Amino acid sequence: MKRYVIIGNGTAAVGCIEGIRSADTDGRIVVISAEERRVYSRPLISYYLEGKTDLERINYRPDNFYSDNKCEVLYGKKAVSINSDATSVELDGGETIEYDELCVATGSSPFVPPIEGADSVKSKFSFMTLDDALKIEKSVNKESRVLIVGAGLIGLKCAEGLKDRVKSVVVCDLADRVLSSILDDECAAIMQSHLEDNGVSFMLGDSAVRFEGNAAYMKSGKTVDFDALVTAVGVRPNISLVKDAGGKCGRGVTVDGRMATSIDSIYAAGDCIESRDASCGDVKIMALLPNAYMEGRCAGINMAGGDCRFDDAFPMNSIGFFGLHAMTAGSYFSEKDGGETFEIKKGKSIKRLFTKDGYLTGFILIGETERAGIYTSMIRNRTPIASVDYEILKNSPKLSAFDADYRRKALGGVV
Amino acid sequence: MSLNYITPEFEIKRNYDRCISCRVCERQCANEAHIYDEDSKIMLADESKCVDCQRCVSLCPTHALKIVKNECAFRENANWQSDTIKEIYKQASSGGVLLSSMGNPKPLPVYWDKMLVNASQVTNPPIDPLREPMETKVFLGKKPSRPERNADGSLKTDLPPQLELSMPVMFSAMSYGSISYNAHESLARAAAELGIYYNTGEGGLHEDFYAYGPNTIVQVASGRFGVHEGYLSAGAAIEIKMGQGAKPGIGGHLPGTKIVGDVSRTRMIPEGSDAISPAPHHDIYSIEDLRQLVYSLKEATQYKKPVIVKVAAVHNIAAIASGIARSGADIIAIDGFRGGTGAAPTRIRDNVGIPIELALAAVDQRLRDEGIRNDVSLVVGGSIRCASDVVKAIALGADACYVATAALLALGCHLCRTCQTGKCNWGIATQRPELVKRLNPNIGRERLVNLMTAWKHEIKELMGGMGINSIETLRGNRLMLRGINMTEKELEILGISHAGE
Amino acid sequence: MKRIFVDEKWCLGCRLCEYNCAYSNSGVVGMSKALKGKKIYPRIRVEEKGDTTFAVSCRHCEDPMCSKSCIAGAITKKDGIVRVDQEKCVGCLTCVLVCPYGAIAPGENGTAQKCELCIGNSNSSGEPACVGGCPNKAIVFEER
Amino acid sequence: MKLEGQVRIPSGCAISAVISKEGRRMTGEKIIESMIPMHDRSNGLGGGFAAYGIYPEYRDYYAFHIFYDDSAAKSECENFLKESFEIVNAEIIPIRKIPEITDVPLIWRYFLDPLKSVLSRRQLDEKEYVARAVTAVNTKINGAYVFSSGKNMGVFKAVGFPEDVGRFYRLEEYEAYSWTAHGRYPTNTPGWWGGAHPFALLDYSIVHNGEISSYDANRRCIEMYGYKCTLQTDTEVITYIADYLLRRQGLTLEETASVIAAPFWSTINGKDETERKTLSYLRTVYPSLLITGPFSIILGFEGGLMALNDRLKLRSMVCAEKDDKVFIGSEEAAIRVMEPNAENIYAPAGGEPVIVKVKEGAF
Repeated sequence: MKRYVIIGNGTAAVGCIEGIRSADTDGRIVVISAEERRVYSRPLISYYLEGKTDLERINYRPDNFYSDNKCEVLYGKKAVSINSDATSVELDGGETIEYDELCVATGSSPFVPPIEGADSVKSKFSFMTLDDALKIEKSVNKESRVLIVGAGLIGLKCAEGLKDRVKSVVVCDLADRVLSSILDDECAAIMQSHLEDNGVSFMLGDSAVRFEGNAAYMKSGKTVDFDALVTAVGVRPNISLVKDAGGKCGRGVTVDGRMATSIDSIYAAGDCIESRDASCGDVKIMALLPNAYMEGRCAGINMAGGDCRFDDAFPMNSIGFFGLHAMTAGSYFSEKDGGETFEIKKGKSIKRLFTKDGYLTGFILIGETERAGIYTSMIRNRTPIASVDYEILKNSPKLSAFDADYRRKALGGVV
Repeated sequence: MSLNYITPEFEIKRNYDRCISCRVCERQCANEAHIYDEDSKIMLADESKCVDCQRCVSLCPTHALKIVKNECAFRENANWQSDTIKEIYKQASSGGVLLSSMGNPKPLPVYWDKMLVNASQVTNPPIDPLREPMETKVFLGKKPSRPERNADGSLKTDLPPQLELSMPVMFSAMSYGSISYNAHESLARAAAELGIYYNTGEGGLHEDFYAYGPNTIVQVASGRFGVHEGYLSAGAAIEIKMGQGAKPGIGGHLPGTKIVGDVSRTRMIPEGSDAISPAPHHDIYSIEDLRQLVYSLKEATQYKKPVIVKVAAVHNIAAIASGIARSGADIIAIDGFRGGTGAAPTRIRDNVGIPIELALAAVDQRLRDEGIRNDVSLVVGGSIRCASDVVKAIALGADACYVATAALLALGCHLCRTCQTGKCNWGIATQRPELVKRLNPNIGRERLVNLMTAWKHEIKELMGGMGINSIETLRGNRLMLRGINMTEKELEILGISHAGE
Repeated sequence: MKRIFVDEKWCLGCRLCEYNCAYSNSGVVGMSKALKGKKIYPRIRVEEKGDTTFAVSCRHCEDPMCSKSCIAGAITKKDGIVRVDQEKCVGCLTCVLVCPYGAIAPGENGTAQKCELCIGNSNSSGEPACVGGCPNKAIVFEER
Repeated sequence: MKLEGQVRIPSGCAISAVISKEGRRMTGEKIIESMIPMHDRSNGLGGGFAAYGIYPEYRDYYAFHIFYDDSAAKSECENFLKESFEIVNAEIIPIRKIPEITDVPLIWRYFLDPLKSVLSRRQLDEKEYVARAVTAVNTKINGAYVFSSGKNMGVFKAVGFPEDVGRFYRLEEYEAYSWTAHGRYPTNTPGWWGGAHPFALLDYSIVHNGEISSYDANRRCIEMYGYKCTLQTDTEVITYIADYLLRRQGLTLEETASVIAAPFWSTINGKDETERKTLSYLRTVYPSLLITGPFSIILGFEGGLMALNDRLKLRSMVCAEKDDKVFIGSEEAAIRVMEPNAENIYAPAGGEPVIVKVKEGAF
């Protein structure tokens, strides 16, 4: 009977458990969970604040998930080191657990930049875990003024989640636009203006250089008074366990297409790894829930002796604020990089399709996001533009743009 | 000009409490009788375009629609009825011959409905078709007048070519062109599954349907469209069409708009050209000419295929049939004056020809009187509507029946009688691809098979009631029929007694 | 298992499937009452391109991308049927972003909805409503 | 009210028969007795017998038995016969006056020899010539009815119960190698002597129990070939069918049985190829001579008889043997009366012909 150990208890760990169990129903699975909670959906913490979910529904899997999958979960335990020679993991209590196959799914940690006077801020938070959300929930009220440092996905979802609970929300970011990692200037402007219309204030191209109690002194010379400070400038993959054990790492843990690290019998999955972006070829960290699950599952299958590859990851995001949805995927090549862009704009909605060398490489959709998965599949499958009716696709994603044979298989067959 | 205005025949009644403006009616009406008003978000109608085909009624998911006769009426007049008046208006404005489709709708006597079927009581037993074998198999073709024996005394079992039918019903001629590819496919597949035959009509045989050749009767009509050696050999039998019940004495006319693509290729005429079949075969001006054509076709097919001669039921039908029986034909098909059509001049359809019941009785008796009844089989058509019509026809003396209108109804036809417009909303009498696809042959085949299976059950029930367990002994068994509400003359022609006698 | 299959050869583009779907999932008895004056959010959609029309609904994939991608764990596949737990869905629409067939769309309240084969719908008649209502058997429910 | 011949009258019946395969002749006593236990199968409106081998001294002449309504009919008929035949002998058929039999017509017997000159002028087969004469008398001469026309055989029938009819005709005085008998239960009252059974043409005679459903199909078919069904009875049409198939079409008895009680197609399809082809041929060529509805018949002919049931066996009929004799009856009781020690009693299956032939040369 194989002994499987999974470090971490997030989405990648769930994927890993389900992957193992799809191939091996008997092996022993031990999950080392730092958080004293069963697995929940991290991205849902903002929805929790917003009231769209609750402490029950936020759970990522049903109550009987672990028992059904015959998993032993060690809650509140941290793995402190991996001894790859002894094939064991040492926990913070000193005990060791031996493994035949190990999956590192340690995720990432929020990055908190060192800013002068930060210690003087009493009410300051990260926005990563459910505990973070619960703490924020406890500390704010209808009169609170909230300053959020970071206008990325996490910062803005936090802003949306808090908006109706507090008096004001100000978001600042060093970048000159919101969602700078996934939107270009124009799209960001649309999103920003929509957020502003819904009561969120921005200070972009600006950053706090010093805190003093409940005041932030900005680079621009402005001062922001706040009652709560949320830092959401980014995350760092938790790679130290693998790195210390001698595993190869870049910014994230290096894995191959089977999610294997450079050390035998050690796999890694989720936000802690870096992988190749299939839409452009660059190796990067694509810390997204769907990827984490699929990486975990891939690792699990391989750990149980199966053969699975997951090497077509690329960035994609579906995110909405106050009813305006944005969907993005892949890479945006500018004209000087040899790319072509098709664009439709109408009021608050915008569509950008990016193509290069005869393939769709990425897109940005704001407002009209209907059936975006058809575009996504073209990136994933590397469908040649020449094989479809692009004129139809430009207007809207439709299966009628594909040839009849494809439709016959897709709609008349088992897929 | 207001003088040209003719009140629409129908009124589209929409129950607005039910209508959900889903626009299905609008999408389904090839006549564009339904209109969606974007501003008010409600459905409107242009009734002048409605032909009462009931497509919208059938598909409306909330049953919000009803097509009713327009109540706007001329002052009542038993002589000048509203149809007559409207026809005069139409002709006064157009100067043309009036066209219509399907069978004669006039209230002329339907003799099937004046004949009643016998059943066994006491003196002999009815037979339960669920418990006992009940045979409906029929062979059509010439029967030898004397058996011959081999040297060892055994019977020589060779027969002239015969058509074997699992039940005495066949689908009669409807050309590819007048009806759609999918309608033909439905008929062909159903015939094959049922062990009966369908008939190409005069439009040739589409290459896709050669596979159904063993269940196909190929027709040779006056236009000779689509006739070639391969075609003649492809079928199980060849039918020479001399006339059609709906329009005896005139030819056919399929407008160029229906001669598109495969239809043109199958007919072997250019796209867009009108397909005009002359009134007579120009090589048949007399009975001896017919004999020549019969034998030409037999020569062309090595005497392996029975030859059918189809004629319309006209006044002198008994003598005509006698002539045909002596022409070498194996089967005579007679089409009564109620027979359907894809298009016919209204006056002809409604006034020419005689009822099939009388024609059949006269022909059967005449051939018996001449002792040549077994030289030919008799097939009758022209509004065989149900199993009891079949049973009555067989009892009068037919070997089998031809059905077409009933088959079309099974395929979805609602008898709106506007086939000639080519805009059949049920995908039958049309060549417009978006309408043709409305008839899915998988459904069409199934419905035809269902219909014929149901008829077969009913035929067996009726036979069993009469104590007859094989269709052969029903044929010509006129004692099984009694007339009702008929004159002595009618009874005499039909060769049956009045009920109560 | 039985699935819904569509054959564009027989689709008439009448869109009855959309309305039958909306009705089946309305929970209301009486189609007029359920749909009159309302915008419908059918789980099957008809596409048109010239004379070609066909309906698209969830394929209930062997390996459903939507389920793997759902950030709320709201989409699961059981007994071959992929379903959305409307209680758990937060309307992020990641599933819309990943479904290769465009078969998932937000409903009236913003959560994701998709064809669940009409199972458990009070006014459905055993087979999916789109199938039962298709006048030309362009949509069938069968094993393949 | 319409009489026999003007309307079709269904009837129930009793039949019985005995034949000696050795050609030993038997008096009519036993066959008369056989009808007594089946008394209730008749209603007194018709009974009759056919006897083969009774006129050995006139074996070369056609024996015509004729009913006359009056002497005018008799002289008209005799004049007609003289045009076609030499009348070798003419006599009244001897009868016994009994109270059970009333309204007796004139009953005459003629032994006839076709006139060779007329025969050759009309270019007809002799039997066809005789058959046409019979049809002509029966259809054209009012008040005259030929009810027996074979050689060395005779039919005796009357309105009454069969056992009375047997006594009336003094059948104990005749000796035959084959006897058939019939008791009738018609469903209307006007008894007519000609309507009683057996029905005969030439040496074919039929006794029949049943009511066939194929009657008019059979009639309208057989009438094409010159027969005229003046009586509208099953027995008449079956006799003509037998005559047509056996004499004119030259079919064997077995083939004839396969036409009139044809096996079901499902049965035919299960046969080997030769038989299948033959049976299919017969059904295809003679569809209108298939007989459906209930019947049990005994066909008498020179030198034998054939018993046959409809293919569903809707009427009772049993057979038995004893020594050289074969017995057939609607009921076993009839057979037991004729031969208490009868053996091999069995009920033939529907459509299965029972053919008994007298040894060649013994009749």
